[in-house]
Amino acid sequence: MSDLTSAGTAVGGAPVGGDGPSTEATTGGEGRSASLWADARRQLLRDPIFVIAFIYVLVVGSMAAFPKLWTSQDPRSCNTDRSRISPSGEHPFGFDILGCDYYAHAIYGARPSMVIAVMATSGIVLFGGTLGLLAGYYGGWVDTIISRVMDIFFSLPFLLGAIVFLTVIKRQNIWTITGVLFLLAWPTIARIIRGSVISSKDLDYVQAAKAVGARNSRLMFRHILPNAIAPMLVYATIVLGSFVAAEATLTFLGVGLQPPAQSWGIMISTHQVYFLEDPWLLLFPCGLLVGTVLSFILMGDALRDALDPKFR
Amino acid sequence: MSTDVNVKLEALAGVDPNALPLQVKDLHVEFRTRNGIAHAVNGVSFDLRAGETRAILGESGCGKSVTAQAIMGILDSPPGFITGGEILYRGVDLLKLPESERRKVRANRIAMIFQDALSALNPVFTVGFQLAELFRKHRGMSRKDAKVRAVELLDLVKIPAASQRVNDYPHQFSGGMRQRVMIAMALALDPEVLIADEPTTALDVTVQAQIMALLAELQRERNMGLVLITHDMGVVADVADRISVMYAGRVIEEAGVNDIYATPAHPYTKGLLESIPRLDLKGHELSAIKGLPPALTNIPPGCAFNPRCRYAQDVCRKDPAPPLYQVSPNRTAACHFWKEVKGDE
Amino acid sequence: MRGKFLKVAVAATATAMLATACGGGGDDNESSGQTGGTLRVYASEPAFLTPSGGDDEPSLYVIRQLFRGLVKYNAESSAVEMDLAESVESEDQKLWTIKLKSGYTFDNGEAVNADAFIRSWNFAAYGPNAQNNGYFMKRIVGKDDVAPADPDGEGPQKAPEPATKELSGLKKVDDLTFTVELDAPFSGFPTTIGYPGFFPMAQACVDDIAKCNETPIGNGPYKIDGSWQHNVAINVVRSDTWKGEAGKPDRIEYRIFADVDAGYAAFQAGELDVMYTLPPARYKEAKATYGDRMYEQPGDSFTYVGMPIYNKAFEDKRIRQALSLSIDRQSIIDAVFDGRFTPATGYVAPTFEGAREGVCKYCAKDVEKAKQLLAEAGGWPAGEKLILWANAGAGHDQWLQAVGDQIKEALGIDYELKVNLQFAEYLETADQKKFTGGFRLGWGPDYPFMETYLYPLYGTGAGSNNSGYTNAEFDALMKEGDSADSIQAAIPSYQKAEDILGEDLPVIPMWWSKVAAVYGENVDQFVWNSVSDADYGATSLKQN
Amino acid sequence: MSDVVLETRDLVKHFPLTKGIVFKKQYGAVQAVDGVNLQLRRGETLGIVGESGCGKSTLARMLVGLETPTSGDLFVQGKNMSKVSAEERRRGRRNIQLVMQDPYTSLNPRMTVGDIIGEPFEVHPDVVPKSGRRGKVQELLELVGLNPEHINRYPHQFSGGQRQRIGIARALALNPEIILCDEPVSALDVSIQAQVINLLEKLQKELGLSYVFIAHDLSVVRHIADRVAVMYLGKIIEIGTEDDIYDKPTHPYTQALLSAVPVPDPKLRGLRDQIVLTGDVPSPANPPSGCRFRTRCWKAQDICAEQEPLLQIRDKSGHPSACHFAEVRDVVHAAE
Amino acid sequence: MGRYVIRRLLQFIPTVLGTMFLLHYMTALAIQFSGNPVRALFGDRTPPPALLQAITERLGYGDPCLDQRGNPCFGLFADRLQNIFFHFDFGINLRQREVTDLVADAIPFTLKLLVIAILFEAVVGIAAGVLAGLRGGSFADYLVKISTVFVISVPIFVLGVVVREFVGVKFGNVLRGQDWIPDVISSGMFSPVFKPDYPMASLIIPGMVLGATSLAVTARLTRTSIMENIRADYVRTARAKGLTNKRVIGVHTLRNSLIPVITFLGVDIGAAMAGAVVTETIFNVPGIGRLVTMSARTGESSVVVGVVTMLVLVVLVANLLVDLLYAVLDPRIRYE
Repeated sequence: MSDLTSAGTAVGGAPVGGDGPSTEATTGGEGRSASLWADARRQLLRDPIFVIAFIYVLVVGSMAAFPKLWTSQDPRSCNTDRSRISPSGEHPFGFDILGCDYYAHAIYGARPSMVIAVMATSGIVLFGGTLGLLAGYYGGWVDTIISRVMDIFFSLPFLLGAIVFLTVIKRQNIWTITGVLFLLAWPTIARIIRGSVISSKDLDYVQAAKAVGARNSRLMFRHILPNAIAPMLVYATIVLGSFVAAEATLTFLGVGLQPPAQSWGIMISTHQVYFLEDPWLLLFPCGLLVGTVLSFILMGDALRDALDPKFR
Repeated sequence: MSTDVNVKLEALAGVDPNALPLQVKDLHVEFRTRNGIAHAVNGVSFDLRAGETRAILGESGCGKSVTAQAIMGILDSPPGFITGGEILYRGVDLLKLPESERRKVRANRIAMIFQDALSALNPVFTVGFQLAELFRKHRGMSRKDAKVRAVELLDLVKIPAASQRVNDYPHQFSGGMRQRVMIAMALALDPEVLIADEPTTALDVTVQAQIMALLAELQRERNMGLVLITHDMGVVADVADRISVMYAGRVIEEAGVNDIYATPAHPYTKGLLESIPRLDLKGHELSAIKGLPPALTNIPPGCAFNPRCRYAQDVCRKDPAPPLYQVSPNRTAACHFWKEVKGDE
Repeated sequence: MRGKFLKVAVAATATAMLATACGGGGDDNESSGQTGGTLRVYASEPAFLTPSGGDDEPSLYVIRQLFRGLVKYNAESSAVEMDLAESVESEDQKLWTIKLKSGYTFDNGEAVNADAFIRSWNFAAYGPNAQNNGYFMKRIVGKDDVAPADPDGEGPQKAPEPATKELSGLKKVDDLTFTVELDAPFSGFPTTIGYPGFFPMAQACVDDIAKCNETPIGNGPYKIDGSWQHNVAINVVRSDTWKGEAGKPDRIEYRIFADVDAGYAAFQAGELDVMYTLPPARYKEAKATYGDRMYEQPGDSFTYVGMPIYNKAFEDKRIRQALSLSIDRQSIIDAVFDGRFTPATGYVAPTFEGAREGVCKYCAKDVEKAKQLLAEAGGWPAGEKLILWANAGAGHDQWLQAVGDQIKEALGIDYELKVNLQFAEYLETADQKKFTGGFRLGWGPDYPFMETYLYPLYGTGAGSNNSGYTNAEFDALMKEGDSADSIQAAIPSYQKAEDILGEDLPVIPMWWSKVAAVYGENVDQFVWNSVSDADYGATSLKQN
Repeated sequence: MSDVVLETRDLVKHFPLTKGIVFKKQYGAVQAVDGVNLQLRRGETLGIVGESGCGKSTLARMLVGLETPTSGDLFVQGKNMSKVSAEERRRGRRNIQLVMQDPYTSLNPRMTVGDIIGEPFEVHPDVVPKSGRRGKVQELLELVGLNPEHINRYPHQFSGGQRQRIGIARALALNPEIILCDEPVSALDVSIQAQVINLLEKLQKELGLSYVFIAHDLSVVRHIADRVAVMYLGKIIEIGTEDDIYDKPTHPYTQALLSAVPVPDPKLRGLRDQIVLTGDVPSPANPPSGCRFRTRCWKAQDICAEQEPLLQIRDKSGHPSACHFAEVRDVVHAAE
Repeated sequence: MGRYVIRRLLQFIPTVLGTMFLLHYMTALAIQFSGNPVRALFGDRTPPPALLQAITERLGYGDPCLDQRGNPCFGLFADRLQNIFFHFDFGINLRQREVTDLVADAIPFTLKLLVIAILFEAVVGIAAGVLAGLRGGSFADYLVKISTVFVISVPIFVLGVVVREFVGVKFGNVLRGQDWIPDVISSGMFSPVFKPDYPMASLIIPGMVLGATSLAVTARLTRTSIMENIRADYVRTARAKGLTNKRVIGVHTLRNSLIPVITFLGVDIGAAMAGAVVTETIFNVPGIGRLVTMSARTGESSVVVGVVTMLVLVVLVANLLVDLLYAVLDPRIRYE
């Protein structure tokens, strides 16, 4: 099918240039140079779904980083006399059962959810990525050992493993939850990276660099990793979303964050029982949570489409 | 087998047994992609007689495979769309047939061989299954009978121990054997026209020779029309009767095989012939064609070849593209200066 | 069960059966409801179905229908009434003589005689048997010989082999008479023996306790149908061997739920006839929907905020009084619990004989007085935070947070919650007296007798005295009550002791539970025993 | 200083085949390259031809150091690469550079052309000082006929032929004496192929390079090579000058191979001496005894199975050929 | 193939032992750092030390190493392994029931739930994915894409509670008010919680909730897979063979596209078991998930370790079967 695919290439590829020394190249009218990343960025910025999702994530991120930007209320100023008052103009989300301003609670609740997700994701990306790279690149007994350790953590179903660890740790705070999410999720990243390293370490351009005399570190970090990183990036984006949801689920199961900490998970699991009487108590935090997870997944999807050469 | 043919002929309304097995008239295909419309085929015409071998020669991206897919009706659509022209099988315009009728033409009357047999064969079914499927679905045979026919076919294409190999999966065959399986599959229903899309490009020369010999033998036996799509000037010289040379979606020269090689009438054809190294001639200077073929989204006005052409004049750079000039009774070339090209040795 | 990990509830039997102890069936008694039908009730997974093992609420609900004991409690007044016992008497409140009624048998035909009780109590007390209700045998002479303590007392190590298998304080007199010797006088003894831990067990049951746990051999009005379907259901049917007044329904099905919300959903879908408890957040809704079919009554389980008197900051009682005065209990109850509790103003459940209103003078919100007392005590150390402790994962954090908020508003003392300890560790912290601030704990009565709320919690060195409170006057008054001639005679001494607590505030009383049960349209008469909660055997279904 | 810049002696590469679950046992080997002796002289082009699976790519990988030989020696400018220090080996390797087959996969898509061509300088920092690198890269671009201003572009912005030029520029960066071209034009269209071949020839003239030119396209090899070696199942079965091999082939396999190549001249149709081989190439894990070609050879006798024919000059051959019955037969030119 | 099975089985050993040790160490640490779980049994009242000791001893928490913080308790681990592998004894819970009995009681419910969930996600997920994949860019495609993403992002416990209240209670009560609807539907299938009277029907809705998330993933995976395969050469071949569209899609495309989907479904068994933790709690299904949740809450480490060990075995076996299934489905995978 050489003809069709190369027709596609000719369509997609910009260059129409001279092949001889004399010919001046003209790349379809665009003089600027563009890497794959730049291409991907351009494509992403043209994708309305990605842009909306990205803006949403930025908004949530700013809530987590600078809650004071969003509310001047103190979420800890509570009075049981105001318990479960419906939303009003001044208090757009109303009050929760302890009579705390629910909007402020929601804003301040973004931080633990986001911090857990971001820390755990960076952890698995760094740790899992490194192990995956080592296992994939060196193979042999390095691979065997890392793979077996991966198997061990893999064989624990995620939620079950999290419950076991968190109940036995018995300290439920941001750090332990991050730790547990990290512990159970790193093998996935490691496996993804390992797979793409294995498939890219025999690529021609890696061999070419090797033939020039490049050392292992150079091959790994300059040639293999940058090309193996795309699937990991996509997965990491989606995983950010699922960690936000996981925090809430663990809280529901009673092994997540504990009040008086503030998080969306706590808001949802504390108030889900009131959802028939005062549905807004569930709807606001749930809406924020679902929006965040949704945004991350959609961003991941868009990223995959942008980075996958198949879709170019 | 002859009874099969008769059965088939009755099944399709409007068939004129005396008309040519295949005629393509002014075919246009375009691909509508994110980056614009790619004009893959821009008015291709040719015809094919029974028993004749028609070579379609061109470099990658010139639209030759798209033409083949359009004839078979297996273009990926979207993004590919046939925007004009006719494809006549014995006088019946296939493009006007409903899909259910069109389907009966495929494999039965016009069959196709693909370049990469490994990816063209379904990896999860045995070759026997894939062969027998044709008999079961088109001829209504039982599984058992179909299997018997599958073995016969494998024998026909000279695969050793056919009765055992029929149960093997495609990846268990070598490249040459796989291509034989493809041929067997194409010939299963005894078609009148066979389209071979780069059938030997992926193969080694010795295997290529085997396959081409086999194809030629089978074509002779059955008096089949063969459309051979290739970029290999050597193969063409060996087997073709008539040649259509394509460039940027157009046929730019059409002639009998001897005429083309002896006196090419289009500068592109000429350039191609001069740029290939030859086994039988030592160390002559290769004269390369400068530049690159155009992108199909952005075909230059006038003659598509003009930026690379040493004969090009102003007239070549303006629309319309040069028509196919009648060079001799059986020969056309789409160059304003065909006389100069032909005479220039 | 989320709010309360365990509840050691008071022993109980069906009050409705009191009147005709020897009568047969309920057909002669129109007013007490109709007989027949299948009653489907909400339940949680019990721990054990043997009298010696089951000490949690779900177990007791089942055991009370399968077994019967020496005494039972009046549904209205909580008064002790004889059940299988003919009499329970003592001269000195130390040596008790128990006479049994004759003619009662277990389901397997064994007689319910003095041996059946002695056997059961010995079995529970014997250390290696590891029976939870061994705890209740602690007053009987000889309990240290059957369950000797670890000599070094340091953590879980191999306990020494007991010298004997039998309590020396239990003596059989004749087939239907035996004596119990306590290691100290205790006038409330007769109230304790209605608890299922004191119920009898058949020999066959003791011989194969594991089997008996799955298929209990009871002596009560119901017997098990099939065996215990763990986590799914326990079905009991009317027993033919029971000589007392028969239960109303022909059959009781305990549907086991892990989650009270799921149970409530099932009730709403008409799959349950009785639900003895409600999800806290659904109380209002349930009241609106099932108003006429909702049963409400003051309960007896006590929630308090303990004060670590062993900590310098809490030594001064005026500090404790000031803290207590800053709390508006009703407001918290309304906000967090939908009004499901009764604010506590004393230390003894309001339903108990001898309980009085307003024993605690510092249990109503009075910010001015609180500020004044705090000032008199020298104020709260500047910059220090008040620490409030609760165990994790049990939903206590919410109300404790409200308590903190109110103290902060009233006295300007900022607070910090420590709610990350799991229950086991939390209790160990309590045992080791390592709390650094107010700590939430609860208490349920062991028997319907005032003493159960007093000595165990505030007596010097008593097992559950987590505050480290010690007051000689209080101890003396308790002793006086213990050796009083009768239950009634003991009350004035106990009341005086309670008054001392009301002034000293070793713990800040928060509230008393309030019973809220719902029942279905087909329930004719729903019976609640003031001591031991829902009585399914006495609950009748509408018959057409 | 010897005229021979590259030499192999009995170069062998076997890929072990193992079985066993916990403890691996070797039960055989894929004899990818089995005793190859070659010499490359200064300024010459040595063509290596053979069909897929014959071991020519493995040989190429050994020559540039991507594979370690199982046994045998490799001399680069007289130095035995397996006997020198690692540092010297690295230095020696610089003298052999590689041009790969597929211009679409052999360039890192995430690096600019400048980075790709300049990478050898970073790996061997002593070749060009840091400041001069950019200029040197631009020089190289110009040398291979690309616009030096395109130094910041990415590979996908170039066509196949241009990319192959980039690959050639990278190979030239370290000023090697030897360039190993592994099927450098087989992925290109005919009209582009000629451009690249012309470039290679030009560079050889200008820089005095020696080429090892591996290809399956015999016409291309004839065009460019001075001497040609024919490989079959891991062995060289015939070697000689271009004229020797093409006009006077003596090994039956060479003859069959040459006869299978179609000649772009319809006038010769049916006139050429065509030998169509039957069957497939045997597995290199289990090659036939004696002569490896005997299973497909029309001349095979008993001796072919018993005795391996050595690569040597025989009576009727005139140049080294590994056939007991070596005999000249012109298959390329049409019989008159 | 047989060898592959053996190798995979051998790989099991370190994985299973590693997982078990991990769990063992976690629980040992839990006891070492957070106290004796038996103490919690007695709640607010302090038990006599003798009784506490007796029960502690009985439950196997008496080992002295459980007092030393950080001690991995290898001795205890060895005992545990011995009990598990030689006596099939996973220990007892705080209520002195055998863990094996607990699991035996619970597993039938979980299995039923899993079967329903997997069937649901397979049938509906694949159908939706095929629909979307065949008509990329159509309304159906967008509907599937958006609804699946939405389902994935709603926490399962919110979904479960909402379904229980609105479908089980509210809608169910409407159905139960209609006499003509058979009981098995109105009070069986639409029961808000699991019902022993209708052990299968009342698991349908919980099973669907459990399968919902994976259903979305299945649909997305199928969609991508179909979209990739529909452009494959062999699909084009199938069309060139004049087969009906139904056969081209149903046989030639689907078979290939479903390989990754089936793999996912197999691996998903483990995830679904974990998901059952939430679903079983909400719908009061007396299965494994609820057992683990309850045991974890009461700190019954022996139960948690026992049950999770068994689950891990199940997951590993499922993974092995998936790998083997893969080999069966895709003949290209030849293990050896």
